[in-house]
Amino acid sequence: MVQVILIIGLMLMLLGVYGFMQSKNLLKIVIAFTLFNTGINIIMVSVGYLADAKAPILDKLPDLNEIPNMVDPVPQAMVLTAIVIGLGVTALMLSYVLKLHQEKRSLDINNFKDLKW
Amino acid sequence: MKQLVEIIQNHFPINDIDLRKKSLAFISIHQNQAIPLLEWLKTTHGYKAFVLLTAVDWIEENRFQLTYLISNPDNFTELGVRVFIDREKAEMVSAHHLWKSIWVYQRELKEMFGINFPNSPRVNESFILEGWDTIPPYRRDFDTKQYSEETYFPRPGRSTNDPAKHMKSKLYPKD
Amino acid sequence: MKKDFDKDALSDMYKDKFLAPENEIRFVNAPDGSIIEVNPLDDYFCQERPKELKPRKGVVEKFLNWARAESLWVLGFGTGCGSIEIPPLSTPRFDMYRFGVQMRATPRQSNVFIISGYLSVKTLKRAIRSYEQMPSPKYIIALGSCTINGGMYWDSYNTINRLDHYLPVDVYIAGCMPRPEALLAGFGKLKELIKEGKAEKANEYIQNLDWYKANQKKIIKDWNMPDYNW
Amino acid sequence: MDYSLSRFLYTLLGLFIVMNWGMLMSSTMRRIIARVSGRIGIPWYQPWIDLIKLYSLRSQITHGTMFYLGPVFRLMGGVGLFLFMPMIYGSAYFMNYSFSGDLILILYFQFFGMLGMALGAGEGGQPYSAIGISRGLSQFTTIEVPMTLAVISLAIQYDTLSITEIVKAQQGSIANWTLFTNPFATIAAMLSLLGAFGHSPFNLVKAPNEIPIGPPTEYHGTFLGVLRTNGAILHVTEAALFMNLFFGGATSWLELILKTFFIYFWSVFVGVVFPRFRIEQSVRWFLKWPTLIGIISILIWM
Amino acid sequence: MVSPIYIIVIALGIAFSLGFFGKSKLNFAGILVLLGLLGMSFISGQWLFAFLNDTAVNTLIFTAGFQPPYSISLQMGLNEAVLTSMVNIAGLLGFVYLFRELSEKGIHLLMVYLVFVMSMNVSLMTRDLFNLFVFLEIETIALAGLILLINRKEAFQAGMKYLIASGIISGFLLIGIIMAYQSGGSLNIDDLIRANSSIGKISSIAGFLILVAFILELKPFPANGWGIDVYTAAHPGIGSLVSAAVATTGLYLLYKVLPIVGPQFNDYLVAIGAISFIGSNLMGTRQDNPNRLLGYSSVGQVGLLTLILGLAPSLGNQTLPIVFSILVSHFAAKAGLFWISGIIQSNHIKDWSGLRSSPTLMLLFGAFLLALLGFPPFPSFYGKWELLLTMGGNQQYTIVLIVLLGSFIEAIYLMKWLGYVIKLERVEIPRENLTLHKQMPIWIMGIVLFVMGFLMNRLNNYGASIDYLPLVFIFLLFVLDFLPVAFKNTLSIGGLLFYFIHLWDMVTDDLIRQIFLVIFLIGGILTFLAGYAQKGKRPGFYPTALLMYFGLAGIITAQGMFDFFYNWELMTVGSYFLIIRGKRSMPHAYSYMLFSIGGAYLLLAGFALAAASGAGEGLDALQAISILPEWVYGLLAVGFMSKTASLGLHIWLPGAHGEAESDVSPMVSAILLKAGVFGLVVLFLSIGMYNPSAERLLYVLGWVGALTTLMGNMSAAFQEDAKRLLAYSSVAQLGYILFAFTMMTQMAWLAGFTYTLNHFLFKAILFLIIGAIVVKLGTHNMYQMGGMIKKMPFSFIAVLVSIIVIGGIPPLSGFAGKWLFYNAILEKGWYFQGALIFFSGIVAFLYLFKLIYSVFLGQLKDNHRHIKEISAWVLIPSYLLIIGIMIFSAFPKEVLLPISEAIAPYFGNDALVWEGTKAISHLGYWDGTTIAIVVGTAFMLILAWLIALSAKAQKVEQFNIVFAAERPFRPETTHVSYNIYAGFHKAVGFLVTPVVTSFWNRMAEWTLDLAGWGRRIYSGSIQNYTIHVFFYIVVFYLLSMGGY
Repeated sequence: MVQVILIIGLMLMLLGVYGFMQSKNLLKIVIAFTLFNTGINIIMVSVGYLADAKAPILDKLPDLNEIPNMVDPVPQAMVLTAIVIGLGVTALMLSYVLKLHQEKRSLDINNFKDLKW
Repeated sequence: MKQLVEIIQNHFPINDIDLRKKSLAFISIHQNQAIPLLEWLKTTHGYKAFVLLTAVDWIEENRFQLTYLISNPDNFTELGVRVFIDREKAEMVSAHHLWKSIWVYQRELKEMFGINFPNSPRVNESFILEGWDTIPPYRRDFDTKQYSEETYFPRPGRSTNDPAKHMKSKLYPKD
Repeated sequence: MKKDFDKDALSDMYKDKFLAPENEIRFVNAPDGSIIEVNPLDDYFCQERPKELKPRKGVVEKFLNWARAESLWVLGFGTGCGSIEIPPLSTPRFDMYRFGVQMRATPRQSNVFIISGYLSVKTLKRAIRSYEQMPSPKYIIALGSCTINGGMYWDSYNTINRLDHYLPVDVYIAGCMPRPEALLAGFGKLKELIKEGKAEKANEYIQNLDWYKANQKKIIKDWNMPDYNW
Repeated sequence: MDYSLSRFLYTLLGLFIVMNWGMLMSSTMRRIIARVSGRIGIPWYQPWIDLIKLYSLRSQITHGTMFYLGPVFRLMGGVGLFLFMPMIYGSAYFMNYSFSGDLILILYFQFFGMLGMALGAGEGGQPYSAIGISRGLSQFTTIEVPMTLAVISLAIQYDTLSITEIVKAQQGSIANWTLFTNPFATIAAMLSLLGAFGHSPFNLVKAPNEIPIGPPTEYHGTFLGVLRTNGAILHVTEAALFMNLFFGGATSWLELILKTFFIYFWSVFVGVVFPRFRIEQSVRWFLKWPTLIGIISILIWM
Repeated sequence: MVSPIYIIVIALGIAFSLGFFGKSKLNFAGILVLLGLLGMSFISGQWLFAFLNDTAVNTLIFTAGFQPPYSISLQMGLNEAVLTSMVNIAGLLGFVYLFRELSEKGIHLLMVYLVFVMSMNVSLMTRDLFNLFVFLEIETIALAGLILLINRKEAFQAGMKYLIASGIISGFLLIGIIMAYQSGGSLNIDDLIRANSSIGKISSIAGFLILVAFILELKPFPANGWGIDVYTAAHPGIGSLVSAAVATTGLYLLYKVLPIVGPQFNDYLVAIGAISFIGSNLMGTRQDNPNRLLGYSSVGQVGLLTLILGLAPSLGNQTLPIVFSILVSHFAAKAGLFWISGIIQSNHIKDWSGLRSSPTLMLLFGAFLLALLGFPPFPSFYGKWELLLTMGGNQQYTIVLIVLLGSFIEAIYLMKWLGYVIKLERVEIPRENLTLHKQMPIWIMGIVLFVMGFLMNRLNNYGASIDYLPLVFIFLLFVLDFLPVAFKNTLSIGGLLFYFIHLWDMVTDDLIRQIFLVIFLIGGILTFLAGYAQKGKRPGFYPTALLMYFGLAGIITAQGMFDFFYNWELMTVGSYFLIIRGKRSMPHAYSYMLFSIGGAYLLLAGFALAAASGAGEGLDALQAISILPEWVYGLLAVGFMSKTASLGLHIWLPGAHGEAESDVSPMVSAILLKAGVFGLVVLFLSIGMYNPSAERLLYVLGWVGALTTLMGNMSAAFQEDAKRLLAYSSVAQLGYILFAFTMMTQMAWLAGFTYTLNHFLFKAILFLIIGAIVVKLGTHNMYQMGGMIKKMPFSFIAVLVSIIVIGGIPPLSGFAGKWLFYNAILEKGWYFQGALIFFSGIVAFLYLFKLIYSVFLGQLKDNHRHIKEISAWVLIPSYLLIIGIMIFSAFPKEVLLPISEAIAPYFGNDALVWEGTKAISHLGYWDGTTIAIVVGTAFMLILAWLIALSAKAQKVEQFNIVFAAERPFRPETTHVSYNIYAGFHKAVGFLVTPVVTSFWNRMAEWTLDLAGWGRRIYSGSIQNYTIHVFFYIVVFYLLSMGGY
């Protein structure tokens, strides 16, 4: 099960990579980037996941025996943070796309090569 | 030569045709037609080489005669083109655009005869004479003997004999 | 032996109708930005009037004259058709070197100037210049009748008749043309004159400089040089 | 360091002999040239007469101080060369001031006169002078190449740079002359001598009839007299240098006269035969065969 | 002590509270931010101060009340204190600089700015890997926001590229972190390090991904198109932060995570750094957009620092000081340069010439560029020296080569830029940008640079040998630059004189050093005398000239390699600024500087190699080279020869000397060239007379010297420009000197010293006088001069004496040199070189005659008719030098005897035997005094005779010449001077075909072509750049992990 998730995450990530290498449309690139991020997040979650384990939610002082049966909370916390950050980045990217579109009325990345050499 | 002259006749109004020999002829043409004729001869009949330009002062007829002698190096013929210009208004169109070397002749004629060639290179500079300030010496109304006597301190006592008479009187004193 | 001459001619001396553009007063920009006036004739030529150089006295002068007579250096300047008679002098047939006569290429080192034949006005100017550049004592040999009375060019509009009106002549060699032998004889005569101390024409020229200059300037209208060419 | 009066007087005497021999030699050579072309030529005393005449001219001009000093430098070059050259081997009187410098001094003192002449002529402002000097300098650069090589070869051979020592080593028999012990160096040097004496084919410097007479075009009278005096001294002294280096030196004035005559004659001989080289031709020529021979002369001794 | 956690507190607190301010209170908001930044700087500064005073210890601050790994910990150690201080200062100054722009944009950007600075602080301090990631992302986002500060399409594009690329990088970082966590069980860096070092538990792929992510954050060449674009398009104020603060942070982060991945990546780091350093600098050579150029330079510098980090194992505990010294130079210089760029606001480096209107900015600009190149007295100099010496000591020669090559390529474009700024026609800069708040940050950065240079000097063990007195004096003169020339001149002369006396004690027992000290400082005073003839204020002249002279003096008194090189570089900088003062000097000064830097780097390489022998760092260590001695000597010799302009390295000299100002030419020709000679002297003395390992080298150098002589003299003969002629003459004379010294016998060294002295004497005279004449006549071309002897008799005499000395004509001192020389050659047995030298010695007459004839003799020209003699202030030093020549000529023994005794310990004392005034060698003899007496007497006699005979000669004018019976019309056409050696040129002109010049031109062309070809990878497309990043990762992976 864990492996499946891992592979799905990897696939998503590679899909994202393929996306922003192949696509010429800025919006699609942003979407590909989101895919890439999602893939990474899934991979991260899968790393901390233990099959048949408990959710790491502590409402009382944990029993020491239970701890190995809990899912590692750190990756999940990290994923949460990463998602937030990813959201921020995506938002900023979209605002950039907006600016670029206002400038040239186009989303084709080949139109944005003013800086070179 | 004859054929050539005939051909020329067909194109230009020429007169005074003077066929000297197989390879030499002289023709006369009006002042205005001369340069076009020369150019035509140069471009279409191979008279590429300019030989000389000279002038004669026909003071009695009150005109100068200019002779352009040009040559065809392909068949070794020469053609003299004569032009008569007014002595009072001695001026002729320059031909230095046809032959570069002609400017020397034109400069000399300017100095010696006072014939002007407007726009010819360096035509107003002195050529042989430095600082000549009277009428040009080759004009026939210039009296060279009188000028020399006035200018060059003739040695008194010099007597001059006509060589023919002198020799005759020496050799055949009786006659 | 001062010669008479027309004083009025002097007034013409400083007229130069045909002043060359190079000799006109010009204004140039100096490197420091000021504009300076250049008068070529005054600035580039020595305007000093030559002085008469008296011979020494007595036996010294005799000895020096002997040396001068035996060492005649001829300026290699052929003015007219007679100059063709000069080269044979250095051939084995005539061999002028025997007599101490040698050719020099520059007037600074020559004593003898052979005016070889007719002188056109244009050449006269050069001859005067060369003569004046020669160091004194200097001698002129006039070759051929053209230099005496104009010869066959006596009525030419451009050839002088009498050389002695323009330059002082020591020895005339008559003929049209004189042969090289005559020229050698002329050298012999010149040597005699020098040894006798009679060849002082260079001083005579300076004594009568005004007269000579007036004559020269009368015919050389395109003067364009200082009065005396040092 | 002998500064005595007697040495000074003997040196003056030597200078006088050398000058007069130089004059006689030049008139003799000119007579020889005349005979070659079938003429009689100048009287043998002509140089003296010319000199007297030059010194006795009445009018003179000068272009300025350097023009004036040029002949002084030039004559100083010749006289200096004489002063530092041992003329008669074994004579106590005619070694001049050669104790103050060796061969290198002699080689470099040649430039003294040249430089002065060049400057004096330069101030004359005469274009032909400048042309003559530029030609002379160009040619001189390469004339000296074979000479240098030969001198180096000699220095290796004799292990000294002192001319007296070199002469000393050649005494005894003719077979001891450098001419026989070091023939390549001698050939190189003798080819270089052709240029140094400036006879045809290497007379483009003065090039009579082309650029009137090159550097001294403006010189006349006394100045020219000084230059001619120098010429007489210089020719003998330079010939004496070659004599000292390659032909066993001289033990008496007679020997000196004979040897210098033949050394000088060599350049006249060649000059009569060959026409004039252009400057680049002579430069190339000197850099070709004479230089090669000079290199060989060193290689042999290395 | 305020806890560093308050940095975050202040930043976040103010950022949040900013939300309360409306548009109307923007200024107040700005001031609040400023106060916040001040507070942050204060906190870090306070820690730094404490650490420097040893009153603080490494402190870990735990957040949330837990210990790691359960919480995030911040560390405040010395490193962090230093770096946060740097970042905060950059942030503070950057904010001051950007105050107006940021305030105009509203509070949001103010917030972003605060967060940006804060994020860098935290990422520097944090010890938690994931926290690091988070703040890195925050930094990225904040930066992307700050890029929007200017409203241009380029900025938008750059921001977009930056976001995408760093998004990908952070993706990989995230994977790396999670994998590290999985294998190491903790996110705390210390735990991870422990885990890795004890049981190797960190999986290699995790380590690789973390490492590559942090490397890519540093924008390594060639996967850095997105980074370069940010530099190009962002506001320069932001660019400065990116270059100074972000790069600093990134480097430290890399340093921080390095232990996690273990030492196996060090070699790859070195390679990456090297590629980045060389490649990026190469790309910079074709750049003319200042911001982009600075971007390339930043990448290059960071590459160098990466390389050094990778070298940590061999550098040991030197690593951090070296890194810091280079980093702080980069930090201050780049920040300053970007800020200046913001003031200039131009897209082309040629427009920066407007800087000249502000001397302070100009000074700082020069200082920044020189600091980047590692010139003293800036900190990077010490770093590079230490780095190279250590590397050389460890025999890691490739590193030495890479560092020097990269630095040289960097110099190519930086020096070109400097030249443009100094010389190009002034393009006015917008005055409204020259406000205090824009300039003050730059000033502070400049001060930081100087202070850090001073501190670095004091902190390392070389400090004692550096004399700061001259630098203070130079600074004083810079401050007094508004005063008239006469005052500054007097002050400078006084300074030199004082310094001369001051230094004389140090060299009393060393004649060789005394000679050079006299040449350098007394020569300097003499050339300064000519300065009184100058009018106006000559801004900048005196500080630079003194810098050169003090550098020269420092070379002499140097005891160790370090202070030798230090002063060498000072002298190079000073002379560069002197040379570039000439009207048309820009390209020549540029080539001078490139050759000088190249030469200096060769010296550095030589010293580095010498360090391998482990004989210490004193100059006497050169005597005991055991490892690669031929290389050491060769590198040093070629390095010195770049200064003496030997064949192959001479092409800078004619232009540099020929186009320099009239009194600068003698300084650089007669004096400066002797620096190279002194170097050679020191080197050859170290080599010693019989050193088998240098024999071949000396032989080759001897031929080089001989050929240099020939080439120099020939080229001089064909020059029409008077000063260039003299310049080529210098080349040739230096060829003689080099040749003499390579012979390594006492006689040859005597000749060498004679030549050195002579060349100093006559070349100073010639350049002084010809230079003054050139100025006076307004032309360099000799054929436009002529006839000056009548106008300038004193100059003529001086020139005449000089050329007699050059020509070696007896009786003047030039002949002493020649005589010794040929004796030495014959003794040594280098016959063919000797013949060549003799030949070129005669060729010298060609140019000597041409010089004196064309200028002084011949025909006087129209426009020179009213010229007067040149200024007495030029003639006085010339005649003082002539007196020197005369004394040397008449009493050679008094000079030569002490020298021969001074060099006797090295070469034995059998060259010359003196008999009275007569010198006797093995081969010949020579008596200078007698010759002088004999020649003088004879000359006077002849002169008297001629005067007696022809005193009455009529003085005539210049046109009274025989002219084939004609008369000259114009002096111009009568003066035969142009190309007078045409015949000679026809015969042997092929010898002076400019082979060397075309070789170097070809090299320059190829370098630029390579750069032009290489930078095509920066196609401008976002996709390409992402592909570069992937490709970089893949290649790096394959090379490092794939077993290839």
